[in-house]
Amino acid sequence: MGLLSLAIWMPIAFGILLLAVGRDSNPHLARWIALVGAVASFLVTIPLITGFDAGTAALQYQELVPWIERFNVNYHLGVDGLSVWFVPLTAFITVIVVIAGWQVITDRVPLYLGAFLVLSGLMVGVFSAADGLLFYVFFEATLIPMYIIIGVWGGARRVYAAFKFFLYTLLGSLLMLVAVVYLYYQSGGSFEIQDWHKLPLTLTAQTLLFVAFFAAFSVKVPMWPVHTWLPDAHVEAPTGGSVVLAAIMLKLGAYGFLRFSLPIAPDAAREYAWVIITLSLIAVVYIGLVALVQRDMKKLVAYSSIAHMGFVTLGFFIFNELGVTGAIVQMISHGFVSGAMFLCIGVLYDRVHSREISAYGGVVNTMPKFAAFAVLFAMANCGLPGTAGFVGEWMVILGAVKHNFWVAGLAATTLIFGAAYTLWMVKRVYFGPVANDHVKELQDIDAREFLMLALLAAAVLWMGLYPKPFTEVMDVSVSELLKHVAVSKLP
Amino acid sequence: MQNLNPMNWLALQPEIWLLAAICVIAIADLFITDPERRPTFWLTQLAVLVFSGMHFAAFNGGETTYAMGGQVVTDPMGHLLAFFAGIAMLATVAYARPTLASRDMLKGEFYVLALMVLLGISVMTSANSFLVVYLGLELMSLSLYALAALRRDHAVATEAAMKYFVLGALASGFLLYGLSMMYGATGSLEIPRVFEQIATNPNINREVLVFGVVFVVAGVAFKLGAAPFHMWVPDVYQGAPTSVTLLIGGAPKFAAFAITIRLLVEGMLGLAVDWQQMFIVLAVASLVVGNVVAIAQTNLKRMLAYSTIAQMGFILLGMSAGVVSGNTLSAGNAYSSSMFYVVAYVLTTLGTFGLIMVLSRQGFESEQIEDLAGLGRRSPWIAGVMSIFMFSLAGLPPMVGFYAKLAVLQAMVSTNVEAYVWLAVFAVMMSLIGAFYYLRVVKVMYFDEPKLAGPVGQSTGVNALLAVNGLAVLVFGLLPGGLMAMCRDAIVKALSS
Amino acid sequence: MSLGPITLGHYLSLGAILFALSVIGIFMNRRNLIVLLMAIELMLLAVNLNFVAFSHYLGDMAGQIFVFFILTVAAAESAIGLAILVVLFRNRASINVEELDELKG
Amino acid sequence: MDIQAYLPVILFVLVGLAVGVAPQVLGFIFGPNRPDVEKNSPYECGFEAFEDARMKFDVRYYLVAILFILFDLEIAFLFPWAVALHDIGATGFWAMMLFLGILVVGFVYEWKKGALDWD
Amino acid sequence: MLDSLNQYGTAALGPGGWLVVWTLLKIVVLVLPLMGCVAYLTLWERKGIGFTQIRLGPNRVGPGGLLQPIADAVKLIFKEIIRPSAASKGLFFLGPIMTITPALAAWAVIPFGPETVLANVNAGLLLLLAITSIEVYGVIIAGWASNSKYAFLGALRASAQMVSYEIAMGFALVVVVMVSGTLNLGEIVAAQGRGLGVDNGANLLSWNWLPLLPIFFVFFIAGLAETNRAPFDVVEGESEIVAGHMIEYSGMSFAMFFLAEYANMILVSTMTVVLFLGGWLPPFAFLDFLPGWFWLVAKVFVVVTMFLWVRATLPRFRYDQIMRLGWKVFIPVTLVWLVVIGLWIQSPFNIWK
Repeated sequence: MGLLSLAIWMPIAFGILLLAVGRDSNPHLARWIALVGAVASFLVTIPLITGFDAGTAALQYQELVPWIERFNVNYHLGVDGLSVWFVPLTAFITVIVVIAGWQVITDRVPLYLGAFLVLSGLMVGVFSAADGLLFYVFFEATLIPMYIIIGVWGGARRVYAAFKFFLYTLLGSLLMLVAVVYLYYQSGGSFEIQDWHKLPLTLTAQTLLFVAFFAAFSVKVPMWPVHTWLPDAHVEAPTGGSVVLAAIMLKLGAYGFLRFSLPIAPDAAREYAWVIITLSLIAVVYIGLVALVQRDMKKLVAYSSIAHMGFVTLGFFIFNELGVTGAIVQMISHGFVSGAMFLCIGVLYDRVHSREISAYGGVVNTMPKFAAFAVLFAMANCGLPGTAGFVGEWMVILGAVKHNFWVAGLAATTLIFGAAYTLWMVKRVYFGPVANDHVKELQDIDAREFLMLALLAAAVLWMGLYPKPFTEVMDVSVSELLKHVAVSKLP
Repeated sequence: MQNLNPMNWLALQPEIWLLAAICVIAIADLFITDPERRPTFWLTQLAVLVFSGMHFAAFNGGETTYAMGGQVVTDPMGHLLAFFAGIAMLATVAYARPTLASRDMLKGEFYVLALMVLLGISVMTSANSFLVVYLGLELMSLSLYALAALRRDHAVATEAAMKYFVLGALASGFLLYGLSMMYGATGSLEIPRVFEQIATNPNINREVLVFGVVFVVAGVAFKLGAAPFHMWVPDVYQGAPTSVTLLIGGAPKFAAFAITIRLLVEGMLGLAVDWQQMFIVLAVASLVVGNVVAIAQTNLKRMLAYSTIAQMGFILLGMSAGVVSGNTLSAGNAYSSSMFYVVAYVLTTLGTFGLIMVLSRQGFESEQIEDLAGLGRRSPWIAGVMSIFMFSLAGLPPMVGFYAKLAVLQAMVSTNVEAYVWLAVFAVMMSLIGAFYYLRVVKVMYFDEPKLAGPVGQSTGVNALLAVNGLAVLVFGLLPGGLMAMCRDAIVKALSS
Repeated sequence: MSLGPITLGHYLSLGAILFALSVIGIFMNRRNLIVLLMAIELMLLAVNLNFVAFSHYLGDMAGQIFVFFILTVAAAESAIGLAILVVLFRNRASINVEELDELKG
Repeated sequence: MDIQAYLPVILFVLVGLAVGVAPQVLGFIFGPNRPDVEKNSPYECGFEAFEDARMKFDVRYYLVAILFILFDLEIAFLFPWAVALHDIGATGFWAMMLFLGILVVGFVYEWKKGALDWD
Repeated sequence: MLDSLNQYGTAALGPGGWLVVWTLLKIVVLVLPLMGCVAYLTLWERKGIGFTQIRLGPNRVGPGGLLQPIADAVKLIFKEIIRPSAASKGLFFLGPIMTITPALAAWAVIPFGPETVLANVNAGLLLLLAITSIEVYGVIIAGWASNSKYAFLGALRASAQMVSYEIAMGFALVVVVMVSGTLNLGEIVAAQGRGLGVDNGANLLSWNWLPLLPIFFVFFIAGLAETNRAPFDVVEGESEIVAGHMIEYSGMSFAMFFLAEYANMILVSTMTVVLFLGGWLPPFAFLDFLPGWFWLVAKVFVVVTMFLWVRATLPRFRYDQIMRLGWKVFIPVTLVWLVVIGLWIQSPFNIWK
């Protein structure tokens, strides 16, 4: 069993183990099993990075086993520069989530943790699938645990949010299914994504395929105007759910663009890049403005996620190395930062049971350690140099300048809006005098919370100060991709 | 008289065994005093098990033989379908027993009639003549009518039985009328000869043929429960005792598929252009009606009935992609996708209705969707299994239902006809609507607070069966290759002979 | 007045008319379930007429054998139909089609 | 088949009908006709007839009817077989024995179930 | 003479028309004596039962009561036909018609000699069975139309009884067909004129009654039940339901039922004779100087007298006894004998080749 298989199946196996042996009456056992599983799964992914050959754009750590011979479907795994970082990122976030839910979740603990572990494995599967159908299977399967997570441990409108999340994303991916089948047929019976890349297609076919993939991935990213499920899902999901959703699940969509839309339908992608760019800019600017007026912290961060992901799609569709690399870096950094933001909100919520900004004020007085972390993450969120958030945004803006000055200009407003809504929130929540009795009685973070925030903080700072390990592995793959996209595939 | 000679009794071994078993069990049951009818139950299971084993062995043999003077054909497809039907019956009977016991329905008749249903199915799967198709169909249908009315003191159940009977008889009438036209036009009741006539006889009266095929399709659609011939499905599924609903919704689907293949494909492939169009209309109607109406249901069984209609739409879509623009190469592909769909559907349906039975108790049917509230808390295992079924029906990977949908979509897209591709898009959109109501069940189980207290479940045996059933849905989802290959193999051999 | 010989077409027309009548009887009948059962029988008889006519016309016995089996099955069918009817009547004290309305949705 | 051979049958039916109708008509013509309420009321032990005479009746009559239909059809199958018995040989004979065997199973079943009991 | 008549008729009416008229004539020639027989059968019954009970029976009208049937007929014609107000009028009068018509029409296929039959059809036996089966409708219609409780109950009982025994009768007929290999009544009789008994001059040993003895009894008793004769006459059992389905009938309408019952008795007797007792064949070879019709009539007379004898001897059965006899005795017996005969035919000892 290869490393990738291990990375996929280990968390799933632990998850199933949890579901099977876990008892609601003995949550502690479940927690420890989950922690062991998550950490072990994370450790398994580390060799992927250390052993990665950055000099080639080919898939590495490949595993190929026939799966459904009737349709020539293979269990084909492999990662390249575009995807390799997401595997450890996913495993890492899972560890954080397990720790985050340690004391907070008291109801049906085995199910909760089991769902997260399974989800983690499935998401790793999405990033490492080299077979179109395998990709689809993992892509779709992630919906199930997330649906359960939002619906069971969510807030007041969790049912609505869970359904909306599920059906929105399913809508897109079903169209993608037809596209996948169509490609299978066009390629003469192959589900290999690599084969599809080489497949010549007419512009009509490319356009339709592009639309289908766009439907699937834009909902997942999410892009304006199909983003409306995200605020609902984030607000209603439990902290862990929000973290995974923002940190990893949104990336599935963005990753899909890289893996499918661009290389399979390059002509259509170039043809309709303006649409994506426009939508991305709307996301950046308009959603940025929307975020400004939010009174709910989680909603605010949710909208900020949409804006940041708009940056990612923007980066993809300006077709230069800086843009694409920046976008991928942005994806990774956003994984850390948004996850951390949600965790911070979670910490507060656990104590006060409110996410309203107005319910807080002067938290720094009662929770100094926590406030320090929170401010750090907020800085990262608005892209302050030296934090993870800066690297990606800066690269994308640079790339955009090469593409078109006005696009770059509009994109750059994100720095302003981001700073505005994030810092304003920070000011109102953390600084100033103690607002009320709740805040007065707040206890600072304990060792567990400290641990997880510290881990994230380390990651954020590492990525901000020394982004080279992240960028260098993807360089070759990105340039290979761009070369591929630049060549017309029309027959 | 020359036709009487090649009887070839050996080819019909499983059916003869089953018939003998029915006779023995029917009589033996009269002398059994055990109020729980344990010997009858075990004898029934033994009979079905041996029957399935024989068919499976014959399937592996892979030979096509004719028996009863050409009235009967035994080919891998027939064996495989009969084998699946046998397995389905095995599960059905096992699921049903505890429920029957608590509803005063634990009579030997249930088992005997169930076996007769299986015999009817088996006859249909190996029919090579209109006559045998009809006889098998009626043997199955009549037994099912009787079963539906098994709960004699229950007004709703008898009403359902009556509706089932009337519409079922109507369907048989349609089918027969169509068959009479086919007979008149081709001059033969034997399916291969009909095929030959349609293919080779230039003087054949095509109006009569098409007229007949319309009725045949209508009859088959009735039996499948496709819209707009679906009226009986919701009422019967809801009204009949759940154990009987399971019998109606499970194994007979194999038979419906079998006669579709035997009549329309093996017999009337030459008219494929005509009946495929009808199938498309039926499929679209079924998808719309089934999915849309299912949303409004509060009764779980009724909802599943509408969902069945929608699922039938998919099966019909697969069938309709067989012969496009004169190209029969994709036929095997299309029909095997439908067959796989049927297998996946039945596997899942067995579980869902079995589960409803597990949840029900004396005097409490657990038929409303609300009755599942909080199941995730009361009985995590059962809720998990139910979720697997629901996601499978919704067509989500990695459950087997996904691969079924995939196979059908693949068959449609590979026709390389634009209309079929759009049809595929339409179908997946409809399955999105479908996902909504399946999700609602999961929602009720996990998100809602329990209304009823205490853990649920019946005997450990049935719970274990349920677990196996759920695992099967999952395992065939993770590793669908073998099953798909089997279906493909069977269909290809059936078409080539 | 000469009507000419009775041809296959006449038989088929009669069959079609009977068939149509029975379908109408099943769908339009709102009063009596017995009539429903009779309509079903009529439908099978229409089919039988077709088969016999074709069989005679084609000079092939198979059609008539089919009719034999249809008759048998029809008998079994009406037996079951009557049995269900009796059970239904015991539960509802009515065989009015319109009153069969407990199952809806 | 000689359809003309059946002509006497049809004529005989007509004659039979005439024989049925004519005497009744004669009876109407020659007989007196002096109805009154008492005379025309249903005969019922001297009491006023209460409730409709077309009442519910024992379900066993249905049972007999159903059993009759089924058995009668089995007989219908037996007739052609019996006519051809000398020609179809052992195969034909044993096939029918199989059929009868199944019939007997049904018969034994209903016997044991009490469908043939009348008290 | 007949030939010249034929020629004249054909010339006058055309071949088709004459055929109809000629057939009608034959029918009338058959029906009139039959009616006479029916009428005098009633007398013979009353006389016969009288003798059994050591009394005289009717002896006032005419010499020895010989004109009694005529008197009865005249009386019935002048009786009022009551039309009960609760009855369904049309059906009420259809009932008797439906009873008498099949009782007469069935005679069309009865052979009186080797070629002496109105309709020499191949499916004669089947036709006979079909026509006589219609009779039960008359009973049902009469019972239903009367709208009287006795009539209704009587009709139910009668129909249940008739259909029950029809099965036994059907099986019995199947056995006869098995040995004869034909459904043509004339050929069935002819088939009884072959075999070991005939070869040795004892024709009656070759008749069907001997090898089919149990079937013969079943058929005869089923015949009693089919005609609702004693001891199977609970349908009209006067001690319980007065006269069953006939209770509301009077005058000529009632006479129709009566007529039908006796016509049926003769019919069943004739069937018994045709199927089991060699029809027109003489019992011994040395007696074949007497004409066939004589033997037929003589045998029918004997069988009919047995009907009367049974009535005079046996008490009425209870209804449950009747049903038990029909379902639990006759059907098994016939089934077993059917198998036995079948095996016999398969065996080397087959005597019906």
